[in-house]
Amino acid sequence: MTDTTTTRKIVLGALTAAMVTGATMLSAPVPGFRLYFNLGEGIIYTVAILLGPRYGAVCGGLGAALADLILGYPLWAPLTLTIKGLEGYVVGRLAPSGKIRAILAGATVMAAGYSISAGFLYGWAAAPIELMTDIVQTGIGAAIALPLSATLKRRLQGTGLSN
Amino acid sequence: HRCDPRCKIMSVLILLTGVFLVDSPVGFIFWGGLLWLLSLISKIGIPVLLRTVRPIMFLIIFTAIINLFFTSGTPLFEIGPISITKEGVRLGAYMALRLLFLILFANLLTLTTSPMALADGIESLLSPFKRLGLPAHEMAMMMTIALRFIPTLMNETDRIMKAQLARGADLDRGGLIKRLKAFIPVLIPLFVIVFQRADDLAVAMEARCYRGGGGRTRMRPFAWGTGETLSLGFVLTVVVALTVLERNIGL
Amino acid sequence: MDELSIASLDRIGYSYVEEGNPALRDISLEVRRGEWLALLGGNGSGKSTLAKHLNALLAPMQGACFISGMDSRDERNLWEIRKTISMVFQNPENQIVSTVVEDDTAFGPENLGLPPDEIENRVKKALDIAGLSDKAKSASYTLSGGQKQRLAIAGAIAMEPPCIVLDEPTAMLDPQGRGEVMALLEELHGHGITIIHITHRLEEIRKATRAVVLQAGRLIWDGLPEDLFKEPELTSWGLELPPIVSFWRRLRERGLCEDDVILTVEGLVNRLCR
Amino acid sequence: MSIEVNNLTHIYHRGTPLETVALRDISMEVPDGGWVSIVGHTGSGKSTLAQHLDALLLPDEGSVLVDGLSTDVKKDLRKIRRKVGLVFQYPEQQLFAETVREELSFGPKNWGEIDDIDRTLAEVMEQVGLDESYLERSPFKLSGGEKRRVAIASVLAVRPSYLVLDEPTAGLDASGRHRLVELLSRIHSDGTAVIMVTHDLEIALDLSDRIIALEKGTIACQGSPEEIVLSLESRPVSGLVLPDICKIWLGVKNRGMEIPFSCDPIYLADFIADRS
Repeated sequence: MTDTTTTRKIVLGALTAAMVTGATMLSAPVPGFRLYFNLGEGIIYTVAILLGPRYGAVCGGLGAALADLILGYPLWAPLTLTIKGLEGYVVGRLAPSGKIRAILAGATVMAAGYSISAGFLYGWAAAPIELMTDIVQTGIGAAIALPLSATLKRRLQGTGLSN
Repeated sequence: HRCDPRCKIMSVLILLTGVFLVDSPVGFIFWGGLLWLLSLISKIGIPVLLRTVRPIMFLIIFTAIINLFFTSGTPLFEIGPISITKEGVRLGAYMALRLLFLILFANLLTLTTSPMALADGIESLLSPFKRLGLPAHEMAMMMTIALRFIPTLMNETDRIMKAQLARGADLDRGGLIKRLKAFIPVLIPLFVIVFQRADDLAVAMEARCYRGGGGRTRMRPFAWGTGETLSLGFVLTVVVALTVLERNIGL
Repeated sequence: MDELSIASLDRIGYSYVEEGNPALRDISLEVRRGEWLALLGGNGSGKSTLAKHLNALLAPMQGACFISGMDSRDERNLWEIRKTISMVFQNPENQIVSTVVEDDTAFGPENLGLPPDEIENRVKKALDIAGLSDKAKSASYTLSGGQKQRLAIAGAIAMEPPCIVLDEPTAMLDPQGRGEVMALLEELHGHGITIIHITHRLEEIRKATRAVVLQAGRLIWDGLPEDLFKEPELTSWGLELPPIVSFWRRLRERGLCEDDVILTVEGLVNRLCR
Repeated sequence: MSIEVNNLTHIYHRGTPLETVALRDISMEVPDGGWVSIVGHTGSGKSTLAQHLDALLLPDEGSVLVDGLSTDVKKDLRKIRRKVGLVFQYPEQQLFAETVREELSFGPKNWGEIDDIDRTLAEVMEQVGLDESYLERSPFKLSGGEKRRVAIASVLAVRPSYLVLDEPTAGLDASGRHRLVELLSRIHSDGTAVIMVTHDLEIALDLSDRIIALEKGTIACQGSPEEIVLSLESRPVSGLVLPDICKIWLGVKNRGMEIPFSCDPIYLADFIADRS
C-alpha cells in the first residue's frame, strides 16, 4: 500500500486548491483588476504553514488560477499560477523559521509579481495601484492565517487528521 | 475549432505573443481581422465574444485613462495641473487595445474548451518535461479533482456559515479585524472536512485501482491529425506574417 | 482452492492500535461466487474493517485472506485483488472523482489501462445498468444522493469485477435513494455478480441469499436471512428490528403466526383477517 | 406565543435563468411547546423552510412571525435567531472549538449571556446525556454520535424556545437513532418546542403532534399523524412511503377491525391478539 501517501497527497492538494478557488470566488470581485479582497490569501498561507511548501504552491497556484478561469479572466490564469504558486511555496518554505517573516516574504513575491505584470499589461502607471491592493490583500490573509493555523495545528493533533 | 485542446492552447500562446508585438494602428486593424476570422471558424459570434469583455470593460477604460494622464511628453493641452500629452493618448489607446485583444484571444480559448479539456491538454503538453521532474499527470489530476469539489465545498461553506450564524455569530458587523476573526469558526470546520475527505477519497481512488499516471489510458485519447498541424501552422504563419508586415508598413 | 470460492478468510485478526481491543478476532468466512451476502452488525462490530480486508485495503495481522486464491498479504497481488473485488463506500460524495458523470465512470477502467473503445463500451454498459444513461454528460454535483451512490456503483461495475463489496451504501441516503440502491443491487445480483452488502438495516437483507452477523469483532451468526429473523437474541446484537419484524415476532409469541416467516404487509394482513 | 408562517414563498436565484421556486404559499403554525414535523422528499423545500424559521432566509412573499417578531424587520433578525435554535444536517461538521466547554459557550458568548454559564452547561450536558467530564475534552476526539450530541447541546446552550432540527437522524445506526429520539423527547418534555425536518416518516409519525408534508414546495397535506396516514393512503405524495407498520394498521382497519391508530408494532400485535 505504498501508493496511499501519493494518492492522498494529490487529493489533499486538489481539495486545498478547491478551497482557495471557492474562497476567491465567494467575495464579489471588482471586475478584472483582481482587486477583489477575499479570504483566498488567508487559506493559502494557512495551508502553506500547516502542510509545507508543496501544498502551499499547489493550493496557491492551482486554486487561484482556477478561480481566474472560472470567473472569466483566463488571461490572468497563467500569471496567477506562477505568482501565487511561488507565493505559497515561499511561505511554506520559510514558515518553520517564523510565520510572520514567511508571510512577509510571500507577500513580497505576490506584490512584486502582480505589479510587474500590471506594468506590462496596463502600463507602468497602474503598477502602484496594484501594489496597494496587494498589500491590503496580504494583510487580510495574514490576519486570518496566523490565528487559524495556530488553532488548527493544536486542534487536529492526535485526531489522525493532521498531516 | 473543435480540435485537440493541445493545438488550441499552443495557437493561443502564439497569438498572445503576437499581440504584445503590435505597435501601430494598422497592426490593430490586421489583428481585428484575424480575430474576426478566428471567431468565424470557431462559430463563436463576435457579439458573444464581446459580451465576455463587458465585466472587464472597466479595466480597459482604466488602463486607457491612467496612461493618458500619467505619460510625460509633448503636451497637447493642459487643464490646471493635469496635462494630456501626445504620447499619453497614443500609449493609452495602445495599451487599452492590446489588453482588449489579449483578453479576447484568451476568452476565445476558454469559450471553446472546457476546463477539463484544458487540464488534459496541459498535462499532455507538459508530459515531455516529466523527465525533468515536472509532475504533469499529478497536476492534471489535481485540477480535475479540484474542479469537481469546488461546488461541493462552496455548499458546505454556506451551510457552516449559516450554522454559526444561527448560533449567534456575526459575520457582517463590526470592524474589519472583528469580521475576519468571525470567519475562523467557519474555516476550522471546513479544514476538518477537507482533511477527512482527502482520506476517504484517496482510499476510494485506490480501491478503483488508481496508482498514479503510469499505465493509465483515457476514454477519449487525443487525436493530433493533419487538421491540427495545418491549423497550428496557419496560425503561426499568419501571426509572423502580420508582425513582419506591420513592422514594414507601420514604421 | 475451491473454484467456487471468491473470498476465503482463514481465522483472520486485526487491530488498529497495538494493545487495543482487536477490531476483528479469529474470523473465518467463505464467500461463494454468485452469493448475495449480507454482513450485519452494529457500530464498532468490525464490519467495515472486514470489508477493507476483502479489497486488500487492509491486510490481516493474524490468519490469511485469499481473494480468488490470491493471498492479500502479498503486495504483488494488490491490483489483481482490486480488479476482482470492487468496493463502494458509505459517502457517495467522497468517491466521485470527476465533474462529469461518464468521466467519473471511466476512472476505474482508465486506471486499468484498457483501450479507449473498450472503456467507452464499459462506461456505456455500466451507466445503463445503473440507470444513469441519460445523465452521462451531466455534472456529478447536480445528482441526488441516490443517483450519486448509483454513480459510485457504476464506477465499480465498469471495472467488471466478479464481486462487489458495498460498505453501508444506503446509510446516508433518503428512503427514495435507499430504494434505488437496493433495486440496483438486485439487478447486479441478476447479472451474476457476487454481492457482499454491509449494513445495519435488517430490512435490507430480505433479498440476500445469506446473512452473517458480526459483534465486537467476532462472527457470531451465519445462515439464511429468514432464519435470522427468528433468532431470539437478535436485538442484543446491536441490530434494530424493523417494525414489521417486531410485529410478526410478537404475533408469533402470541401464537397467531406459525413458524413460517411472513414479512410482507399483504401476507400479514391476509393471515390476520382470514 | 408561536411561530406563524403566512403565505410564504421563496424563490432561489430570482431574475436569473436558474430561477426556481423552492416554496410556494406555505402557511403553518408551531405552537409553544409543540412538536411539529416537516416531511418530504429531498428537494421538496423542507430545508429551505427550516432556514426561514430561523431568519437565515427571508421571504420573497408572505411572512414569518416568531413570537410576534417578523423576519421582515431587519433589526429583529438577531432576536429571532436567539429564540429559535437551528440544528443543521450533520451538525457535527460545524464543531470548531478546542474543548466541548468552549464549543457550548460559543452561542451564549455571541449573545452576551455568560452569567451563570457553568450551570447552564451542566444542565445542557445532562439533557443530551453526556456527563460533565466531557466538557474538557476535544470535540474532535469523540465518537460520531457523541459529536452530534455536542453539536445539539451547542444550540441548546442559549435555551431557545424553539428547536428546529434538519434531518437529525441522518447517518446514524439503529442504536444512535434510538438514543437521539430519546434525547429529543427529553428536550421536548422540558418545554422546548421541537420542529423536526425529516424524510423519516416513521419517526415523524411516532413522535409529533402535527405533521406537514411538502411536495415540490407546496403543502401536500397537514394534520395529526393519523390524518396524515389516511391522507397519504388516498393521495400519495412523491417520495413519502408509508411505513409497513402503518400499512398493516390500514389493512387491518380496512378489513373492518376497529383498531386505534398506533405506530408501535408491539401495541398493535397485542391489540390484535387480544381481539382474536
